[in-house]
Amino acid sequence: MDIEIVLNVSSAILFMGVLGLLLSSLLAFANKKLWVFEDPRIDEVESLLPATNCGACGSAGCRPFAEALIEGKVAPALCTVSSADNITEIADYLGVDSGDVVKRVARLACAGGSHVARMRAHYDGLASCRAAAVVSGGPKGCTWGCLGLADCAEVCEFDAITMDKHGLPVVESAKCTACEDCVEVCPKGLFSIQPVDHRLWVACKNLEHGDTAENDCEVACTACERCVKDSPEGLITIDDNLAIIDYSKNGLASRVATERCPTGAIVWLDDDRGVIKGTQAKRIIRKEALPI
Amino acid sequence: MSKIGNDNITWGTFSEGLWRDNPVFVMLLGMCPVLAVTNSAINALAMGLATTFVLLASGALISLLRHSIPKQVRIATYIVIIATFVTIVDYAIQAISLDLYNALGAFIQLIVANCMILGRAEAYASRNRPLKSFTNALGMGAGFTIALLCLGVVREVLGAGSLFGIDLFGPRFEPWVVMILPAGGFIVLGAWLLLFEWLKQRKERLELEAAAET
Amino acid sequence: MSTPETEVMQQPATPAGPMIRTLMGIAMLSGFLVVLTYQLTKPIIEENQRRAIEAAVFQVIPGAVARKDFVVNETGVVAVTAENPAEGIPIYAGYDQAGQLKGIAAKAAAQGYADIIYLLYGYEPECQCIRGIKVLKLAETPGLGDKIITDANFVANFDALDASLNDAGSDLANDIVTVKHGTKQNPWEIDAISGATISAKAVGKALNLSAKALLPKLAPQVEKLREDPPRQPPEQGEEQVN
Amino acid sequence: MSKKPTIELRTSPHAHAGGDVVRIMRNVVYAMLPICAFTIWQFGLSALALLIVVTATCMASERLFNRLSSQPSSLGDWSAAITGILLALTLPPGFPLWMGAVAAFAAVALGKALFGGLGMNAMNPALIGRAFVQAAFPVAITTWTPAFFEGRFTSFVPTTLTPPFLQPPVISDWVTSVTVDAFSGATPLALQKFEGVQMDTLDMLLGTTAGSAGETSALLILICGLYLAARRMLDWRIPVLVMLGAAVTAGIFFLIDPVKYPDPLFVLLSGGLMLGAWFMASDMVGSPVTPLGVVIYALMIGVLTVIIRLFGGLTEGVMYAILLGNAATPLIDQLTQPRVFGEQRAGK
Amino acid sequence: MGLFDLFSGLKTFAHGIHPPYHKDTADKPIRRLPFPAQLVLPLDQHIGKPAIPLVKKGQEVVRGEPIAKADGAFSVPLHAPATGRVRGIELMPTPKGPKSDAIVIDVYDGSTQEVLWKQPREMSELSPTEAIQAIQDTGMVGLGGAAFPSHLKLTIPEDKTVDTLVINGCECEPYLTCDHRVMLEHPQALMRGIRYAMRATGTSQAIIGVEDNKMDAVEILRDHLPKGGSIKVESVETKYPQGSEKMLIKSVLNREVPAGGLPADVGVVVNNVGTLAGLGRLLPEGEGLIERVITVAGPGIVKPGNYLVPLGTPIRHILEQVGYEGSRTEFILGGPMMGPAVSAMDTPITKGTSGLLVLNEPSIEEESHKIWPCIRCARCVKACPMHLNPSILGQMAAKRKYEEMAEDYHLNDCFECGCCSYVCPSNIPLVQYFRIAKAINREQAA
Amino acid sequence: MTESLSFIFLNAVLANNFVLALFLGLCPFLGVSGKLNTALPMGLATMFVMLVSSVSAYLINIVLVTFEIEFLRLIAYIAVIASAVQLVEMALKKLSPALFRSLGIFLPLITTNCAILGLALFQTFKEYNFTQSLVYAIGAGVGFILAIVLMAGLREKLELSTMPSITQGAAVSLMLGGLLSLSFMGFAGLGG
Ligand SMILES: Cc1cc2nc3c(=O)[nH]c(=O)nc-3n(C[C@H](O)[C@H](O)[C@H](O)COP(=O)(O)O)c2cc1C
Ligand SMILES: Cc1cc2nc3c(=O)[nH]c(=O)nc-3n(C[C@H](O)[C@H](O)[C@H](O)COP(=O)(O)O)c2cc1C
Ligand SMILES: Cc1cc2nc3c(=O)[nH]c(=O)nc-3n(C[C@H](O)[C@H](O)[C@H](O)COP(=O)(O)O)c2cc1C
Ligand SMILES: Cc1cc2nc3c(=O)[nH]c(=O)nc-3n(C[C@H](O)[C@H](O)[C@H](O)CO)c2cc1C
Ligand code: SF4
Ligand code: SF4
Ligand code: SF4
Ligand code: SF4
Ligand code: FES
Repeated sequence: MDIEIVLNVSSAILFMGVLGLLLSSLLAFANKKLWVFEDPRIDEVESLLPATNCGACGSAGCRPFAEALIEGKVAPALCTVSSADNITEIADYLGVDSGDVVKRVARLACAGGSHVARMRAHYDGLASCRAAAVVSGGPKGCTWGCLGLADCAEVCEFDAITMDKHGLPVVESAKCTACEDCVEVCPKGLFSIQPVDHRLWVACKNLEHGDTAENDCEVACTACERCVKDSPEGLITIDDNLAIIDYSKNGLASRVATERCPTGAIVWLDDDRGVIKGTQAKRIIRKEALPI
Repeated sequence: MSKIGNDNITWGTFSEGLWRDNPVFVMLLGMCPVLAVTNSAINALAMGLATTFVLLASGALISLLRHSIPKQVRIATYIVIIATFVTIVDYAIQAISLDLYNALGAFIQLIVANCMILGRAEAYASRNRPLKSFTNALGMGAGFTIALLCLGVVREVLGAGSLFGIDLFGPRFEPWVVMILPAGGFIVLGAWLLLFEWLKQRKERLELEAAAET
Repeated sequence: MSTPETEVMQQPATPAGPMIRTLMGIAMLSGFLVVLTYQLTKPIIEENQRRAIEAAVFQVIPGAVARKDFVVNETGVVAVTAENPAEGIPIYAGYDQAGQLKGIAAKAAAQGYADIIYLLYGYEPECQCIRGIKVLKLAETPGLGDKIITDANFVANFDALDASLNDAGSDLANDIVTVKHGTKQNPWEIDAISGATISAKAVGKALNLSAKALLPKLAPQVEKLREDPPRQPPEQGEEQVN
Repeated sequence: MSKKPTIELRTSPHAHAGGDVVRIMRNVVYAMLPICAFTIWQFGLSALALLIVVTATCMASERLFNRLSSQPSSLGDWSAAITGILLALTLPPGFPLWMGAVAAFAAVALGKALFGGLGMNAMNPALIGRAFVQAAFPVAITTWTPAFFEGRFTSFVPTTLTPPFLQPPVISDWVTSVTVDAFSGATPLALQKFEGVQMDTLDMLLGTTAGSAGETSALLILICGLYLAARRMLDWRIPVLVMLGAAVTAGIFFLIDPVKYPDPLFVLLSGGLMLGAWFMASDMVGSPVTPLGVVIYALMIGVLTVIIRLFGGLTEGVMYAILLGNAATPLIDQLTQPRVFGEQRAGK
Repeated sequence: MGLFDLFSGLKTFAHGIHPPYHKDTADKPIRRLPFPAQLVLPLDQHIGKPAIPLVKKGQEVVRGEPIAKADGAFSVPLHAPATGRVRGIELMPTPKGPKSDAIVIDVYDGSTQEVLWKQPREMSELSPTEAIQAIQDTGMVGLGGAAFPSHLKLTIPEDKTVDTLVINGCECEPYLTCDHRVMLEHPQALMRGIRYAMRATGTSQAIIGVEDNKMDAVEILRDHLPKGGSIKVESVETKYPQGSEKMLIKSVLNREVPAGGLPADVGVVVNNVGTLAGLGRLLPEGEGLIERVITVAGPGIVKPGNYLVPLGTPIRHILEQVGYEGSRTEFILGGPMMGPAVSAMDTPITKGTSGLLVLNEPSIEEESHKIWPCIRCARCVKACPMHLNPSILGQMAAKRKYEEMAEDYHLNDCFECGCCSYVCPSNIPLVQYFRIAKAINREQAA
Repeated sequence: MTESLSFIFLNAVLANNFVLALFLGLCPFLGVSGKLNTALPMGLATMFVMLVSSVSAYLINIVLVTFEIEFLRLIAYIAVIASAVQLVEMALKKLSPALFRSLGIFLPLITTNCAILGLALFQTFKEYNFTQSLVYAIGAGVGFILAIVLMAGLREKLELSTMPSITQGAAVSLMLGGLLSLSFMGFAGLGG
């Protein structure tokens, strides 16, 4: 064999060997001196989380939540965005209990669409509930009611809210992750997060009573107290001219309470049949908006 | 997680890189050669093949050695392995055609630094059996090559009026020089991405409408 | 689904030994692979390169079919061989079938529009003129700057570009200059390309610089190049032209 | 009170200074009309055709993108028209119409629609369009025709009507045939840079030189710009500081070597500096909003223009300088946030 | 002293705007209007805790009698503005928006409506604490608009020293002239009030700042200045928002109230001329604040003028008296720059209301309502008296980046003067955005 | 051809900007230019690594040339640079976890960034001496910082605009890169 080639080959291998030795010793040395421990499971758990960083879990984002999970401080089910499968997967990975997975959704305490609730003025400005609310409380006759300018629908990152044809937000339960964004944005505080089994529901926040309330909105709670009388003691009370349901007694709730409500402000939410009003509730056939 | 532990080689193992995780269009990896050498279709093809070779060879080797490489030196090791194959390709191309070699410039050597290759080594080859990572690398390489061709073809046709060096429009055609320039590279890739995004959104919209109808 | 190996992760567990062993092993393996490739491809690449140079030299020296390498330095013109590398300005002498010196090829470079343009040009002692140029490397705008290669009118400038020396033989009689397209009047002027004046000027500048540096030294020594033409002109035919 | 009025609810303030975007934009168009008229008088049919084609393509593209993004038409805000007119004014008068259309499309697509339309764009759309064709068709965009050539109102410059996608014909012969004095086909800047010849100041003021359609008469541009500044449609600081930056930089080099470098007045009057300073650097969309930022931005454009002109490969630098200024605007804005009232001054 | 002062010679601040002033009612003397049939007195007419009602449904009250007491220090009492019978405490619309609790009084038709309830006292005999208590008892709040309880403002925190009382007679809002009239018609009451306030705050000098479009008021005030020069009158440039206390302090004293700080931080207390004129009149009499002067103006008003009205008068009543026209009308409480629009004609005049402005169709139509994207014209930046960057703030608000707005761009220093919206050629409702942003940030912090 | 230091510097910063004209280092350019306060540290880190790699490459090249094993250049360069960067990375993780966190996964990206290797290779091809190499590295670094910071500024601005849905994301970054690159073409030939 050619001597030059042999020389070349050997010097190459030698050089690389020396280089490899040098570098690896350097790294090994650095490894000893500079190593910082980080639990690799954090990455793994984080990759199982939805990466929406929505904060619904109460942590500052998905990674902090992952860290808290590893430390065992929180239960996986607190992430309301993940699907049940995902949560089980995380729980399995960590070998912990997934926690309580009760579906909770956002619910709206107003039924005053444009066809039943009167406007007292014509609002002309930024199309946003927040914006309208700072102008004299907004154009709506009922100053507690939904302004219908869709701030909630806009902030919902999960597209769970759409506006119906009367300008009322409708929550699609399946998509709602209970992230509370809509709760925070609504200037009238109409949304709250409720477990799905809270089926008896007062869809009104109007603090006026009787005709004054009904004048502004045909489906307002008039504080007539029929629901209170028809339901078990203490389940429903009237406070500030509004029916209030004590959900600690949710087990006692039934459709009966809604039956005699004259305006249909109190309703029963059924999984299959949707919103069910009482039989004596005023029929609303109007489709178009009320004039100002 | 689940896809890592799984040992089955499926169509998905291969096709992942072609479309769903296309290294260029979806993951935006290895951008430098993508933009730098795609001013003609032939360069794009050569670069694509060269990269694919390196991807395959290094992927296979790393996958073979995956259990014996300590964590702390893995990057260094991977890089040395990759660099070896790149050097081999480099000399091979020089031997095949000096002109091609000159056209591709330093970018053959820069395959070493192509983020995609190291990324794949890290994410796939080091965690999967050789055959599986080989299959995946083949898909990735093919995806990469196709993406390069997408760019190369557009840029060459508009920028030089030719395709694979064959004149398309006759001598009076006015080439759009910008397409061959760096700016053109960015813009053409941007345009491809726009096109894909548009198609994707249109598909989603149609699906939504179809769902609404039923 | 693997259970996390918590204990393993608590400490930097890998001892230095395996690290060093692996990296060294891989490094040596790489070295071996590379050197192998290098040795295998080396003759082919060298042959490629020789052909490329030759093609370029023969292109700029019309009629040449053989070449010989020299350098020009303080001591004059020195032939270069593998055994005898010499320092200086490298030139290639081109000879025809009959071993007659047809011309000399030399390198030139100047900053163009985007980057430095590298040229090889052929000088013919008989007419004291430049008979051809070949661009070795350029990064000019495709379709524009590369007209210095493709534009027939521009290339025609170098059919016989005057590069004669002054009477004292110490400098060019007239500087080679690039003039605006359509205004060439003298044989030492280069007619620029409209739209790529900068690239064209760079060519002129490169030629001028190189010729000024080289020709005064070379002219007295031309005879020396004729002395020993290469013995067997290499076979012809498969010239590669870009 | 007979009938209860409808109460209007509006947020404060309930007063407005009056004047809106449309009015500003419309006035910019008015201000450019004299320049357009002048260029048509100078270069004839070709300039007219170029103006029409480029502006129309800009507006058509704008409409197209409105459609694609299902937005209402935004032609009403006139900004597409401004983009079109300004773009046409920066092109050589004999520029092939099809290339003009490409430029216009690029201007609207790359410069504006991509980012969401009016006000959202990062860089000056007209200049994006021009930079695009400058890079795409570098020869055509540096092919100049003489001003006031004979027969300009009856026939086109031969390059104007080049069929789409084809190369424009070489017009050096045509140029010699229509000019009495020897027109060298070069702009004042090119003459200065490549031949070392300096053009007469008066010619440049009045516009009897070659150049882009709208850049030749510095005086007219100045007047039209001043009109806008007087009506507060543009911030006079920008053009003034751009010119100041350019003049000072040029002055320094002129003092160093008056033979090699042109004098500041020449720098101010030649090329697109006037048009750029008054109509393009002043585009508020791409310029900073902070008072200090405006100063930095404008000076930077002036200085860069001269640097590129004197040391770069190109003869003209205004376009690139403005684009770079636009690109730096977000940074400048961030770094020059004004001191808020009541915020403690450093050291106090 | 700023560069600007050197040129104009007039005291002023940087930035700001010059809207048309429309001060057509400046020569209309203060008049009374007939009493309405019903008065609506919200319990939270001031900043702070709502007052606590002292009356029951059906109870009879006489003019001037206290009907609600202050709920602690951060609150003020309420007095009956007319003799009549309490109809009840009901939810009534307020200028703020949501309905809130208000005492509703049916006014007796036949009553002479004399003030029947007063406790005259000798002011010079009171100790400072007693003086402050006396001020709280009047129910006085800032009449300049903010309705901040005056006794609190005149109580100087222990860690601060205040050397100057600035009296705000700028009335920089277009249309409004009530302060102007008070200065013209009640200079003695004003001077008296100033002296009380100086005594309460322990300041040795007082400066009345008046915009130079009210030189007649400057003359009259100068005529009434006490000897010794402890009180001065300064004319300042007519420019909006000269009347904002931060701007006024800058103009007359060249002091800058620190961001997020109060005038007391630079040794100043600012009071509106109406407030001090009111105190000057009420304190020695021992009466409560039961009525105020408001300017009723605007293109939709038939008989514009300055009117003295009992608190609680529904705007419907005032409008019926002065006459208004238009089928689409905008009712604004206060000036056009900062005053809120109201959505119900039952809304009452409260302590903080300085004017009632009616804009009708033509003035509404004048504005084009289309909102364009921000074209970064920087007019807002040049207008903002707080030297903020409304341009970027507006863009961030549209993207709901509220926290960043506060953190990086001083959102909280915006006092909602409206200069930015006024000049914006794109019609961007900047102030409205900023109000929302601040509200949401406040909620998030809470 | 010997080039003056100022020419080398300006050329690397402007005319032949690594990112916008030479297409090097695009991955971090596109990936980390979303926010100014990460783009700048990234730029600085890259510049630092460029210096490290320039010096290491210069030294290792001397060895390669002495032993006439230039064919090992690529492997040697990349191995040395990678190790040097990994060292820096470890040090950073130890010394400033905050900075390390903000750069996240991009630190390893720098290691194998084409710009770093490209710099080492180009300085060798151009046969720069030690000072020239250093200046070249600084120029390339400054050019990279310039490009990424400009880009970040623009992207932050775009964040506030109402872009059509299809242009959100990577496409618009690329287009912006294209526009920046168009703007930088004005510098072509600077100094020539
Ligand atoms: C994108 C672009 C690329 C260019 N490329 C070159 C080039 O490669 N060579 C050149 O000489 N000039 C180039 N130029 C410069 C212009 O074409 C320059 O104006 C021209 O060289 C001046 O020569 P002229 O007077 O013959 O038109 C380029 C310009 C642009 C905008
Ligand atoms: C933008 C703005 C404008 C104001 N204009 C006036 C004004 O013209 N006159 C006035 O008395 N107060 C005005 N104020 C209120 C003053 O800042 C300050 O609160 C008032 O003068 C204090 O006096 P008071 O407590 O007696 O009302 C304005 C406030 C702001 C924020
Ligand atoms: C701020 C303010 C200050 C007043 N100062 C005085 C005053 O100094 N002297 C006075 O007689 N009435 C004062 N008044 C009360 C009315 O001006 C008085 O009731 C009015 O002049 C009624 O006019 P008449 O007496 O003709 O009915 C003041 C009212 C207000 C709101
Ligand atoms: C003073 C002024 C200058 C303008 N200059 C330009 C310009 O140079 N290019 C352009 O496309 N639009 C210009 N416009 C119009 C408008 O701002 C432009 O279309 C926006 O950049 C589009 O968002 C200008 C507008 C004004 C008021
Ligand atoms: S629920 Fe609240 S946020 Fe949603 S539309 Fe109604 S008022 Fe607006
Ligand atoms: S915003 Fe409201 S509706 Fe949407 S997911 Fe969150 S809680 Fe549910
Ligand atoms: S409203 Fe706020 S941001 Fe606007 S000008 Fe006034 S202080 Fe500035
Ligand atoms: S005034 Fe309006 S358009 Fe102008 S910068 Fe301010 S917000 Fe933007
Ligand atoms: S390929 Fe160049 S940095 Fe990723």
